[in-house]
Amino acid sequence: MPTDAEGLTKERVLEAYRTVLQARALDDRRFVLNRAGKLAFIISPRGHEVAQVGAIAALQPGRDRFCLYYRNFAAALACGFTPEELMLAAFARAADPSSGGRQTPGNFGSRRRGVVIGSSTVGPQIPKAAGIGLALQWRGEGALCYVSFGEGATSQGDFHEGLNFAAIHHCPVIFFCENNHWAISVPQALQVAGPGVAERAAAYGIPGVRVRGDDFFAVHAAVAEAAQRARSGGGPTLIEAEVLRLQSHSTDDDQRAYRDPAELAAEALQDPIPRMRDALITRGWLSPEADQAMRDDVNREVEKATEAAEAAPEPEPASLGRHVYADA
Amino acid sequence: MPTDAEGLTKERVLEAYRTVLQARALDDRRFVLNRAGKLAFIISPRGHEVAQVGAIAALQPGRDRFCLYYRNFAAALACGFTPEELMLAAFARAADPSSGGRQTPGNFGSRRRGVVIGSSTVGPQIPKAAGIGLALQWRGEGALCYVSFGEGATSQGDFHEGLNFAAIHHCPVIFFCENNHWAISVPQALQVAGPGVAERAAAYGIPGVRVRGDDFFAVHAAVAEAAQRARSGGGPTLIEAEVLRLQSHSTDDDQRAYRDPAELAAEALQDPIPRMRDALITRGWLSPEADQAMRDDVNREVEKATEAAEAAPEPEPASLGRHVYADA
Amino acid sequence: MPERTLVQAVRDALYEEMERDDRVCVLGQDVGLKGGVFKATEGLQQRFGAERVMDMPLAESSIAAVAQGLALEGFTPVAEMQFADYSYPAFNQIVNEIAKVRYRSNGDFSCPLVIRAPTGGGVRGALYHSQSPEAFYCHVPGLKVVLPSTPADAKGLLKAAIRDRDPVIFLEPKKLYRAERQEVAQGEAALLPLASAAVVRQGTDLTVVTYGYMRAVTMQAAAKLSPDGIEVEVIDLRTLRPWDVEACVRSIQKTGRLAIVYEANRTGGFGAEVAAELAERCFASLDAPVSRIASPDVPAMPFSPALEHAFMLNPDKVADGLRRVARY
Amino acid sequence: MPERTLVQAVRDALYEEMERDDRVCVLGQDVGLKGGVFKATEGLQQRFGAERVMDMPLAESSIAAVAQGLALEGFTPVAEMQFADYSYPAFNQIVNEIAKVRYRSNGDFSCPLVIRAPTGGGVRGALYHSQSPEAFYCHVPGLKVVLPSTPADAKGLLKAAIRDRDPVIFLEPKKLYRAERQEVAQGEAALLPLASAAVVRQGTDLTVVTYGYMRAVTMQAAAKLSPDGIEVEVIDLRTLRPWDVEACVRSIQKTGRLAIVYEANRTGGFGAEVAAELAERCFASLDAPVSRIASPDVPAMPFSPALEHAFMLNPDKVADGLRRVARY
Ligand SMILES: Cc1ncc(C[n+]2csc(CCOP(=O)(O)OP(=O)(O)O)c2C)c(N)n1
Ligand SMILES: Cc1ncc(C[n+]2csc(CCOP(=O)(O)OP(=O)(O)O)c2C)c(N)n1
Ligand SMILES: [Mg+2]
Ligand SMILES: [Mg+2]
Repeated sequence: MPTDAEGLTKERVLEAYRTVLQARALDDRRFVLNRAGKLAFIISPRGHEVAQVGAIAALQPGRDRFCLYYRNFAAALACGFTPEELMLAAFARAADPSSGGRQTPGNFGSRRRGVVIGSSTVGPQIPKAAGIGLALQWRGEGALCYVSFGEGATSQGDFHEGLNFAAIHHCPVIFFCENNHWAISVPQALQVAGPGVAERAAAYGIPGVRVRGDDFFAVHAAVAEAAQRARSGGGPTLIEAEVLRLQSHSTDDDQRAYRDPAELAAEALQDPIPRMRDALITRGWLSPEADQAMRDDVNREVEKATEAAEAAPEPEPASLGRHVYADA
Repeated sequence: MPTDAEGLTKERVLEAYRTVLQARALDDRRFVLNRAGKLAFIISPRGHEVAQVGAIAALQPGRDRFCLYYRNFAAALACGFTPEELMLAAFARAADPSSGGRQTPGNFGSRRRGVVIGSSTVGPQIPKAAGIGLALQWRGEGALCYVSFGEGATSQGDFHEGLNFAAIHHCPVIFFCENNHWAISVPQALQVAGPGVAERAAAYGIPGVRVRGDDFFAVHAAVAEAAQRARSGGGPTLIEAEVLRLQSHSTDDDQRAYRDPAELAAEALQDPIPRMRDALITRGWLSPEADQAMRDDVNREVEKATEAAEAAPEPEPASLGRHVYADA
Repeated sequence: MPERTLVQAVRDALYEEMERDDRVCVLGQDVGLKGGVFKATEGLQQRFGAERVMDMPLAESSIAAVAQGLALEGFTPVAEMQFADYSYPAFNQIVNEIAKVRYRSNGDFSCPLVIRAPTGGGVRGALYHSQSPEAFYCHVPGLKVVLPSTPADAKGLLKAAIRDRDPVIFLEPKKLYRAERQEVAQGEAALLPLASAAVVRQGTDLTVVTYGYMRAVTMQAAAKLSPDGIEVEVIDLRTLRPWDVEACVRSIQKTGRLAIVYEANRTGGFGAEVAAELAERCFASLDAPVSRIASPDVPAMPFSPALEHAFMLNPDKVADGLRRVARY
Repeated sequence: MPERTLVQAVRDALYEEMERDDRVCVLGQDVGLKGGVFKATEGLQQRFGAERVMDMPLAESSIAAVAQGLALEGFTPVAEMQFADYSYPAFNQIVNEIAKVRYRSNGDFSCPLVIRAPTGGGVRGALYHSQSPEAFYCHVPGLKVVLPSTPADAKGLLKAAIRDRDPVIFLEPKKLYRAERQEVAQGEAALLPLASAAVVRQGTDLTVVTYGYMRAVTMQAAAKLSPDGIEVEVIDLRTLRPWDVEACVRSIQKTGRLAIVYEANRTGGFGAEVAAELAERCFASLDAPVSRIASPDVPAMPFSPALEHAFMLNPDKVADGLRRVARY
């Protein structure tokens, strides 16, 4: 079984980079489809992709558990969802593997991949992940539970209850906060008292780490270290990845109504994807040409995914009442 | 208007000591009445009295607000409740000022005294106190809100939400945790992850103070300092007073079933009341004779209170439906 | 009189009441500069400042608790839950605390406040932005529950709710927020009393009791029945707790038949209370069984348009149900 | 067969199921060495260890969440809420998360677990240890709700609930915990199916549908009516969601009269659902209005014995109500 300590090979990093590009291409496509009136509602991971993929790349989909949140499109891809599957969810098709078109896209779930079905509610996944962590600890196979959320979610009582429980019982859980400093229109200063999210770990006697979310290698290292700790019985870690929300909260929101235009303009220049690309080029792992080829390839993939998803059948109306309870 | 910085006069300390004795005498009497089958259910403040009275003595009943919890019999006396009033509650009499016999004794409320009616639910008073603090801040008269709770209550999401809100808005609130290391049968190690309650303040960027709860002067000083901070716009403080629960959780509980006998025996020798008495005698503020006289006086008072309360009328059955809503 | 949508009418009511009484304040997620996710608080923070219109952390329990604290101090908070589905983290604060303040203090304290929340489906909000939880709150003594269906009713009832001396849960059908414009009175002329139903269609053959978005659906269904010679009388309850039993009884005495149309899950919905009460009260007048026409017992409407349509009541489904009652 | 009280039967069910299946585990406040505040888990930790019988922090939301996490991983947690009144902090976890896991994942995940809680009044528990919140949970698609009234039923149904593939809210009338002893079968012989009502008294003149503690009260009331020639048929629902409509219909077809006796607040109680459904289904059979005999719309029973008595239904009050129905 591979361990995180193995480190990052060029192949794995390029694969991660490809996943980042997939997420962005999917996002671009979704916005086009939204403007064309074909998709109802979009939450964009723009600005979070590198952090999400960096984190998941340090873990073991299939072995570990993942409690994702609605902004985790890049994380979902990293967990093994295909672009077509995510487009099936966007179009609310029957074959959407997460919910068969029942939930808004962004509520990812796939039992075989260890991606635990979430809801749109902010926060409840955090103590739930502690419970999953407890189960994994009992099973004693070294698996862990990764749970992600925004800094807004840290205000919920459930954040506190989840960290407290996981810390008491040394559950193998990685609490991964994607801090984009905004919860819809509420800025961090009105949301998170005190110095920041990472510092809250000390209250529970567990390690707290702050990391730049646009630095793939830094995120990966932080998560890999936390994973090793979790797998070896060292208990949970709280990681705060600082990211930018390069889009409004969702297509129902327009952040220009409440944010400083100068700040928005400055942030637009700090897209983490070019930064990751440049880092790979500097390492000699990627050339501009290979980058372009990869982008073209990803775009074709997303195009095919879109076509396939759009053509896929809707859920049967008669299925409405299924799965409220177990089938008899 | 008196300020806390005025310091403690001998008179005020002796008055506080008398309140401590009242609480103990009332408690003793309640246990006698319980064994006689006259009182249904008792939660005892035994071991917490000095901490409670030390805290309230640093504040200004009538000006400040108090969100107490069910173990705060000594605190309630310090806020101005009379022994007779507490006995009226114990007997569930109509004249119980807190609830007219509707709630279990220990849910203290008195609008004119600023004691905000609580419930038996563990935790919700904490964010409520933050809201009261916000209102007092808006009013700008330098009043503060004091809220107390056990260490068990710190596990509730409401603890986190209350501290986070109060810290964001610098609300004049004193969060006073009476840590007796047990929540019914659950020990601190299974309740509070990390080093302790006081350390959790740092997560919110507010001061956290741990104090010996059997040291009247230390508790008083900690609360006075927090009060000054709150009144002058410096925001909330979290205080953890370490106390002992010298009784089982309630008369429905028997702690011998889950606690180490040696530890129980050791704790029984650490009653904070003799310690306070000795400190006062050392200061020359109290003589053994004066102490005995005060105890006799308090016992007579409690006896009279008991007789009066027992003889007081029960609530009218017809009043059952009143005060669900405002009277028309 | 100006023409207003329902959401504009809500906003006007808040604006007018805040102008009238400076104790009225608004708090919730994104209620400030953004003006709320549905724009119900648009412009209020600009006019009344960031204290009286306060952006709250993402923590519903503390939103309810802070509102409660403000109410206990004599302010009149109007708290917004971003969606009614997200009021559940505040359930303990609402049910155990807010609703019982007056009762448990034997009338010494009261807690007049309003909790507003968008409710119901039909906007592709899927499982977590579509729920109709009114039955939960209607079962709680101490709460009042209002659920208007027109701009004028929303304005008049919200103003009354703000002035009411008890806590009011004010549910706004989000499907109707922009559904129609209506002339809406201003100032005192806009006020409407709580607990008063409106007969919104006169009929002789069948009484329908409904509320919220289902009023419009029922009106369309009634129009479909008219050509068949079935004249439906439609009653919009507007306030669900306390509800206007007498208005319903009068109508049933005339028509001899009753259906209740509601959007919530059928089992245990508020329509059950209406059916049970009126079937008992009107036993001798009823020529047919009291029929409930409600949403299926499926968590909520899925995201897929096909499934959303299958879930939701529409004029055809309602007309079918009414025809069965009329023809019994 | 051994004689058991209801609470012993609960404990036996837990014990047997934990012996049978090592995935079954128990978690809650004070469930460990103390054995629960009502002794429902007595001796379990000693037998099965501190992991499978886990004392939880004082945080109901995390109790539900951790149970959920365990269930998602294939364990079968039986979580205890110390009192049903204290399940509300977990309401979001129960209603938005646990109940909807299967549905929102389109059947990919499920969440079979049991949440046990003592319910109801009559033990001088006052406002916060006496509530009957079953109606809240009965309104939630995805949940099952059980409320037994005898030792044998409690054991058989709890065993079935533990084996059920869906989440079950299991409410235990605390007034009955030690009210009677009954011979209770062991092992598989004890099992009872959910959703099956019991006709516990045969009668010809009037059907009473009831559950929980009110079964015993109704039986006494029925005995009072017998000398007057009124023979009451009493049905104990036992499972409230899904409930056994057919058993009730059969009885009403025989008696032509129906009353529902329930301990919860009348308005919006589960009895409303029973009344509405059966009044519709049995319209042609009913010779009298369907009558609900329930507790008044007062938050809960006060502590004062006088007020508790005024609040609670008793055989006389129920007999009066039944006589009215019989004589209509
Ligand atoms: C319990 C709950 N309350 C409110 C909402 C509405 N809501 C959805 S996302 C969001 C902001 C979340 O911000 P954050 O946690 O920082 O994550 P981000 O969107 O910034 O990634 C809010 C308020 C919700 N989904 N759930
Ligand atoms: C929400 C809630 N859950 C459970 C209980 C039952 N309960 C009452 S007191 C208590 C223990 C509280 O312990 P702690 O907060 O440490 O205060 P202490 O009693 O030790 O002073 C529990 C579990 C309750 N009252 N409210
Ligand atoms: Mg954010
Ligand atoms: Mg304690």
